[in-house]
Amino acid sequence: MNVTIQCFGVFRSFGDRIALSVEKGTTVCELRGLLRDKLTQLDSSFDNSGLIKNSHFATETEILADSAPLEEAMNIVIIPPVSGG
Amino acid sequence: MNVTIQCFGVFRSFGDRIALSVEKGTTVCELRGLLRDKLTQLDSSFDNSGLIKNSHFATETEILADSAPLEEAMNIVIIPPVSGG
Amino acid sequence: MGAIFVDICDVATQPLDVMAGLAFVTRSPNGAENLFVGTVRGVNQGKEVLGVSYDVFESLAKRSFTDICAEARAKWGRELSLYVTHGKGRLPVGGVGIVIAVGAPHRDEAFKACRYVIEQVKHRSPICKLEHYADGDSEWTKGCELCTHEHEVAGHGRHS
Amino acid sequence: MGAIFVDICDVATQPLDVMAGLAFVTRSPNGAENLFVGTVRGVNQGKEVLGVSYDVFESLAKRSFTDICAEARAKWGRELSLYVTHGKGRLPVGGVGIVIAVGAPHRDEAFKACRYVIEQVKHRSPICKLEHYADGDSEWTKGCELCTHEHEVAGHGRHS
Repeated sequence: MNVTIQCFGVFRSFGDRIALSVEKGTTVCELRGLLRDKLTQLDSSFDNSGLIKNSHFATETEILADSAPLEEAMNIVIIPPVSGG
Repeated sequence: MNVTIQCFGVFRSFGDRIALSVEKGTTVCELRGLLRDKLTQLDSSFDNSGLIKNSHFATETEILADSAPLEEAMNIVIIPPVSGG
Repeated sequence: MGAIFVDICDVATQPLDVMAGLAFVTRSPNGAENLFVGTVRGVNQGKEVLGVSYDVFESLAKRSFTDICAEARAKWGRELSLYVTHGKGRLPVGGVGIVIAVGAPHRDEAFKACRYVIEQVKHRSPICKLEHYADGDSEWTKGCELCTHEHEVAGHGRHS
Repeated sequence: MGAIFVDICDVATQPLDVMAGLAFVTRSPNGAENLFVGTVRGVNQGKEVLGVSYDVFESLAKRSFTDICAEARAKWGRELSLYVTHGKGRLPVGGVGIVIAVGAPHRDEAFKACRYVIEQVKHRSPICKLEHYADGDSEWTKGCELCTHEHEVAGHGRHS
């Protein structure tokens, strides 16, 4: 199934959105690894798994727990460490 | 010698200023008792020595210590408990 | 009863309005208002800064502000009024990036609630900052990992 | 280097200006401004209040503000800027009686210094408050005995 990851903050260097094809039942936790691979594929100089580890995934309304399963056609935003205020 | 006490806050009910004749060498501490007597004389219903005890005497530039001696023609302000801010 | 107002403003067309915040929270029975205003510093870690751009994930940011304000009222009193607005887009040095205003009957609650809100916003609201330097470079500030719950924030160290 | 501004304003002709305070303290290298605004409450100790009149012994009050601001800079940094204005005369409910603004590089110092200033002003500045009640009565508030030194203030309880 397909999910779309909206880029935010430092991830904007990869564009506005990244489309990923994932297996049914994939969790947010597993998405981290898949996204890291995808980013490395998009930019071979990307080497920042710490950044992905410290990022969170969210929908328009909530931060997703690592155990949350992804759903078909889900729109997800990746939120790196924050620095508001 | 004569000193003038400028009234402030709650003491304004006694007017803007109170003139007192005091002996040379009178201290701020002794002034409290003299002022209490004077206020009782001005208003026989005045019975608030606690208020005078909790008040401070000052010049335009500093709070006077209890031990400070009064000087001829001194202008002093009496400052009751404060409630600014 | 107090009230809560939160918003994200595109600073290109809608600069943050400190007086609007003060006016919103100054209501009976309040007598103490505390405001926090965050402005863009001209220097960060030794580098000359020309400005910053805030990237805000709006829906979730507003939701976090509302949650945080509700927590503050639960902690310090239902009569508190709170106002939080954050800018998005580019600000020059001295530009206002956040306005927090808290009105309370007494000052202790006003100070504590205002401090609580800024600490929580810095740790929980999905906002990123891109700094623009005098040397032409731009860099996303490192920030701190998003806290997904208020209890995680307390132990954190100080950030700007 | 920061700066200090203090003043007493006759509110009949010169209302306190919150934005002037913010503008004064927002200067490089500051990025965090904390403001305290004291407004007249509509109720005090169960009595409906129509307004208050502040009686200010100006020369000494301004001197106390300057001393307090200097102490805050000694404690939290020479780069702090501080602004303190207090009203004299009669204010209606909701009227602004005091504006304190503190600008600092970081928020911790801004909050702490602003809180310090209001605590000290309440204990050390020669200002008295006459409350005007809806029933036609007026009364000088009890207040707290003037502290003649900063060290005396720390142990005091909370006042409005």
